[in-house]
Amino acid sequence: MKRTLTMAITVLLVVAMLVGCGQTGPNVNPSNSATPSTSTNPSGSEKPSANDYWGPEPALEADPTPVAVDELPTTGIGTQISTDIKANSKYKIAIIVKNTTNPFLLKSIAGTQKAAEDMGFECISLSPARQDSLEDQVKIIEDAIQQGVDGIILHPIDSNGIMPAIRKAQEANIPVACIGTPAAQQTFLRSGVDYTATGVLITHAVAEQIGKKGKIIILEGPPAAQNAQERLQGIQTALKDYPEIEVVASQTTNFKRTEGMSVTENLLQKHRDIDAIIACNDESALGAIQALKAEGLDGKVVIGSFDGNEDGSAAIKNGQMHVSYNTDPFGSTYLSAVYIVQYLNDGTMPPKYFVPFPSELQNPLITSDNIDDYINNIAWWH
Amino acid sequence: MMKNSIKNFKRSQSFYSFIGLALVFVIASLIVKEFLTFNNIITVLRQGSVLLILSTGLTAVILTGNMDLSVGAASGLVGCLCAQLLKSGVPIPVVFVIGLITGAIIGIFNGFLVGIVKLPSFIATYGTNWVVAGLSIIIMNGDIIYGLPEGFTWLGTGYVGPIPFIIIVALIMVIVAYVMLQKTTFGRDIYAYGSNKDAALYSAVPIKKTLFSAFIMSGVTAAIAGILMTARLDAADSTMGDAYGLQTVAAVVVGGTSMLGGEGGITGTVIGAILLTIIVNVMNLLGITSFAQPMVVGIVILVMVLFDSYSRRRQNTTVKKDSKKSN
Amino acid sequence: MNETILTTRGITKEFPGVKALDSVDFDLRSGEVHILVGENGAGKSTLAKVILGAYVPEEGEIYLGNEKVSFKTTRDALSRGIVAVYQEFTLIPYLNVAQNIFFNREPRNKFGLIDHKKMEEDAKSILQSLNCDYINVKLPTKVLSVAEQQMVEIAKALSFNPKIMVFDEPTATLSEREVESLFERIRKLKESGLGIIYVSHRMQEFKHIGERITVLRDGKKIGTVNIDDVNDKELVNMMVGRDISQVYHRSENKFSGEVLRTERLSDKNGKVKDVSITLNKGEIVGIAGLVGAGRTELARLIFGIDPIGGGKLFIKGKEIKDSSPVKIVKEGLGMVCEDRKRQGLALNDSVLWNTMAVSLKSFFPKVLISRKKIFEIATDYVKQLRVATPDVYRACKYLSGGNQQKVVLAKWLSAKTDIMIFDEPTRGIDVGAKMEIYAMMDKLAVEGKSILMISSELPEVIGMSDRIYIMHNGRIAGECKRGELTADEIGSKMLGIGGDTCEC
Amino acid sequence: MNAKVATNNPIIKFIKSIPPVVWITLVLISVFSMSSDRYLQFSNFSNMLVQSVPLMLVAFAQTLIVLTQGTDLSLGAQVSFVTVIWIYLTKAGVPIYISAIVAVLMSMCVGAVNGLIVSKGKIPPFIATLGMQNILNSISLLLTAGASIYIFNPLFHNVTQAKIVGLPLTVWIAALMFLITWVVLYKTKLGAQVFGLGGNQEALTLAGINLIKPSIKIYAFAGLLTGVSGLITTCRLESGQPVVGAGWEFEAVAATLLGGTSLREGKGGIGGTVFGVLLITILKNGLNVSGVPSLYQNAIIGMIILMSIVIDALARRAKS
Repeated sequence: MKRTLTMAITVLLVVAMLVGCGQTGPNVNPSNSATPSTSTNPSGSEKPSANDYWGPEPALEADPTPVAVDELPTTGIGTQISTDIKANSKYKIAIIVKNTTNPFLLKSIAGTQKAAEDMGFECISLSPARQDSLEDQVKIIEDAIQQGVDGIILHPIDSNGIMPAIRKAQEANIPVACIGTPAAQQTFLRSGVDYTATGVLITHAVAEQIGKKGKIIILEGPPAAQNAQERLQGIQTALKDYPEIEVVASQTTNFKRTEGMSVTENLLQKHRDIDAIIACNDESALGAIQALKAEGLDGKVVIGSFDGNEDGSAAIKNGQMHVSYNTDPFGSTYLSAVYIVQYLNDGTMPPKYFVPFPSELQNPLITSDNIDDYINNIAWWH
Repeated sequence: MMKNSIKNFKRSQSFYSFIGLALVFVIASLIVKEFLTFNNIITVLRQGSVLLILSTGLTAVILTGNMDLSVGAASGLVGCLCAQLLKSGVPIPVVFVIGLITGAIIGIFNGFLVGIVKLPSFIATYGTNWVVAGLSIIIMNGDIIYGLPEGFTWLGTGYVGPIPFIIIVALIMVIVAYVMLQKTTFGRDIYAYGSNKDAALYSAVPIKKTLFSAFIMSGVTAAIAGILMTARLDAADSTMGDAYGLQTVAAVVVGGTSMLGGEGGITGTVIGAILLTIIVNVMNLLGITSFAQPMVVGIVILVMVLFDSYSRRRQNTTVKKDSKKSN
Repeated sequence: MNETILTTRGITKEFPGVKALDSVDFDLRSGEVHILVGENGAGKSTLAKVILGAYVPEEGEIYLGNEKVSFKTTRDALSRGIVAVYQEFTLIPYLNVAQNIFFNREPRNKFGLIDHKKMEEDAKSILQSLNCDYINVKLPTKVLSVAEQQMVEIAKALSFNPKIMVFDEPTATLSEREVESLFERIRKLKESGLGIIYVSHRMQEFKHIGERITVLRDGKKIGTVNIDDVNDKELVNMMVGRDISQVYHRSENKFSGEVLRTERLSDKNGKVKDVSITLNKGEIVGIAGLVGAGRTELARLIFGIDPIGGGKLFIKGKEIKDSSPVKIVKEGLGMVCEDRKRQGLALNDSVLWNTMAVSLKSFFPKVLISRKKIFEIATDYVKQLRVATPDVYRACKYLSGGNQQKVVLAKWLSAKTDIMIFDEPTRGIDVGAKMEIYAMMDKLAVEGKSILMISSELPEVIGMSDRIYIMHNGRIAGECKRGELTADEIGSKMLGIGGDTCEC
Repeated sequence: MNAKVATNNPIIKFIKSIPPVVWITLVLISVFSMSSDRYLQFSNFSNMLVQSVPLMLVAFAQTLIVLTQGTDLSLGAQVSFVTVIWIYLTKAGVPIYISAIVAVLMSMCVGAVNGLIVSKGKIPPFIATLGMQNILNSISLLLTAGASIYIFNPLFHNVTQAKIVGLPLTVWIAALMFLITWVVLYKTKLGAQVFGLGGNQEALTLAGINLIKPSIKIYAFAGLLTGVSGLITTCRLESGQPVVGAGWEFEAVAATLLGGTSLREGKGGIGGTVFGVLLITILKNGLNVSGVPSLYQNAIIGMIILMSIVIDALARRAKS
């Protein structure tokens, strides 16, 4: 009897909640004003603390005026990146990624390792044993702090969820550089891409190609993966500029080729007359190309995607894909490592909180126009 | 005889799964006009092929009353291994053989843990799953391999007439598995093992051999699925099999094969695998948000299994009633 | 004393299509053991269940003393002091004895939590009243012997302070000595004024314990008789409804040639020690012994379930090494095992497949099987053995014990093995089916097959065997030919007492 | 009683009674302590304890279910669900403490539904909870639109940072939940029913005990444990994470089994589960701290856990 009552009450609460869900909004972020101010540097050392950059305001917007290429402490992009800076002592810097099943993340590790070789520090690479598990990533950061690392380069799984761990690192005075997905609050450095911005850029490129009108399909990334959600947001934002483009379907493919293929196959049954597909990464785009090939539609549909990985580049070269986006994980971590070493050497802070990776300062879009140059000189996957 | 087999089919659990499938089929063709086109049906079958192949092997294991959670990871590992071998220039037939042997080894390993060490199969194969998934990551070095030889990818993308080759492979696998489980003494050993292991032992069923065979069958079908998956994608990545693990279990159980063993069979599994594939296909066609898709799949699993359990109980009571009558 | 405490009048219980009980009158006095017998399906269990509140009868009344009652559930019956001691133990393996006795009625302390101390003390005192204080109430029941578990089961029933106890086949899994101690306890309970309803198949038990017997057949009460006024033959007539001149019929038969021989055979656990036996063609050899004497272990050893620890095993003159059931069956040896439900049959599977379980490979050596042929073969055996089933597709769990045993026999007959081990072939089945099985054994022997029969029912061993080995404590304690020794002599050898010091 | 088996030396007896999981854990600790001089510090152990808390609670829940001969595949999804519900309701204006309670209650309801489906519908728990896992995943994703949801509240930080007698609050919460689970398991009727469901279901039916009620209660209690785990996870991550618990259910099964609870016959308890969870945590932490390349970690963890389970099984068999 008592249980029935409890259940009934809970059901009521659920209903109330669902009703309430229609009216959320007034207090979306009641927090900002209440953020504790921990930005002072209690140690009082002469070099500025990494903590100084952790302000109360989330600094997620990209700086409108980027750092000029010649201001960077590095030269070149992709695997050709290099620097003159050397580490003063054998620092221990950890590169922490999301999983070890993605070439992108492996190249992030490789970039750090190259930097370690060039500059002379010790690099350790860590990744959640359970792929893409936030909880595990938090544990890894905690473990890295225990281990006494001097700096952390991080590809966060989630902006908000990673904050407590980042704060712990900052309390231990360890600079944290975030690649790709930024942390919810400002850290020592952010590099890599602004995913939302890349979504916008690719969408414009695709829209131009199909003459600003037509039917498109969006292949989303994994639900609950923040970078995927940001790309999707970027795509949706940009599409608002094209009223004549109709999104006929938007489905998840979990960043996987298999699912990119099967979802596209399914959608093609209904929508054979599509003009373009925007996929949230190259893998799903390649799955879509497989599906189009099977239907004899390859080359007839404009495909836009992200990453510029090896197979994606090949697809652009042979005309199956229109455009992709060079995300250069190698250069991004390399650059981050350089800034961290600089800071550890003499307390030099990066010129800005957000320093995009070098390739974005050049042309990040990969199309048939620059594909050969990209493959031969720039690509991060060599 | 014909009448008898219809009666048998009605009596079997797959009858209810079949009704479920028919229902979903009718509803799907009513609400989605593109559903009932030749192209879409072929698409559904093509997509269901890998799941179908995986489920045939798993059916054997579940019929013995055991569980194999490693099929997804095993297919992933074999796919990755084959891709690496092909990349390093090993001829295609050799790659096949190595792939199938790898699948068999995983099956033997599972059989060893369950049959000799006597771990519960649920946890043993979960452990295997973990290790095998880890091995794929090591083999791939985290990379993704593309651009496999055309002779190889044809397996996944080629056509025989209007029918994709992969469907033909799946069909052959289903027939082979059906014959093995329903028409051979080996199949009866599997059923006997699952119905009552001790009775099987006392009936001179080679029980260790049977258990090992079931796991090997599951390993080998996982290998075939892995090879076809890689061929179809023209690529291999270390996580490609992961999603299949629990999905395969769901397909088999939705098809009416009892998790306690000894009841069910390939017919049901085919129905289960196709049913799950159709549901995803229809949801894609309807444009249902991906967030809601697991819920629909979950509800379908629950409803099918509840229905199955209910009908089983009802059948029990009716049989009890007539056996009282006959006394 | 001895007033009537329970009366039923005109109990009728119908299941769709069948009258399980047809207007049955029954009464129980305090301080008596009232035995309920009948063939399977006669309705004795149904009657017990009606009294226990598990079934609600369509017609009829139940009186407790003079008060009319109606039970809707077992709880209603329980609250009026009627408890059951089931044949299948209702103990929970990893709860200790005390927890099992007071399961779901645990005494609570002032915090509302289980008071383990009080519970253990209460359990102890109940066990003490049963003279079972050697059972440690803190041990999980899993580690107790079957007999000890049975006592815990009785203690559990007693903890309800019952007026009436119903025992449903309580001796099925007990050895003779354990049965004796159980009877001692039942007598004690009886003396304390409880009324006891005792459902059983075993005729020789009744005399030791019961006062009156009620015989049911086809749902009808045939009669209630005082135990001293009736002999076995009359009782069998009442139960079966036809005249059976001889229960144990053996035809004249000649034996020739040794088919099975063991030389100082031992297992690895010390349960079977240096057993040397022989079995000839056409012979029925009985192995008598108490439960736990190593008889079943010997059978398992010969059949290849357990590895041989020492000694040699010859089948048809050929030494068998690294034996396994598969190998042994190939040599032509089959085994009807002790625990029909666990080891003999796949209960969920059909009669068809159970019948074919062993022989499938010999009928279809080329791997592929034909359903049509299988159907014919199985139907043939089902008819031959008169298994009562509407069709061969029926799952075995729906058959009665006797019919299940016939399916087990069909399984081995179809395998055409010429040496058979029968381990407790008639346990838990009714008289009619028993006699059919005895007749089948006799027929097999006449056909030149050899049978090794293990049984704890001495009349059966003596009645059916051409030769008897007596096992005690893992060893062969004696051997005799048909008619050489009396039941009492064999019985004392089974207990490990030499023939010369026989206490008759 | 067991005079034959008992050795005279109580120390040897004690050592023999220690389950293998403890030995394996000690071996792991000594191996890892060689690889890094920072390993044996108190702060690292405190760190590991804190890290183990969320999985620990899920593993307690899983142990209860396993004791009834089931496995609950929805536990991980329940954790995610609770983190999402708590933040979601708080965001919608419900006071944070109330929304926390509601979140836990809802997770208990989910458990109760599981129990109902399993007992009343007579479906194998594995497949019933697989269905539930899918459903919960969807709800969490739909409520968060696929991303994490976030509010700022000092409560989270305070919970994770608070210390009582040198140990973090969350560890004390885990200890308290252990105590509650222990009391439920060994000191209440429900606990006896757990062993009953796992040991001899037919006995319960024959004794006239309805299987549905205890199943519902047990699964709901598991829901309570995962609920608390969800709350602690939320505090640790300061956000609602729709997929954070994915896969925990399996790790919890592994921990349960390592702790000596049998998947077959209702034998075992939660004491061993603590060590099972610690083993997994120590393994993961140790591989990280000793800098084993992450590429190999997955396979190594799987291998060591599988080996531990095999050793445990063999040791148990040798004993009996």
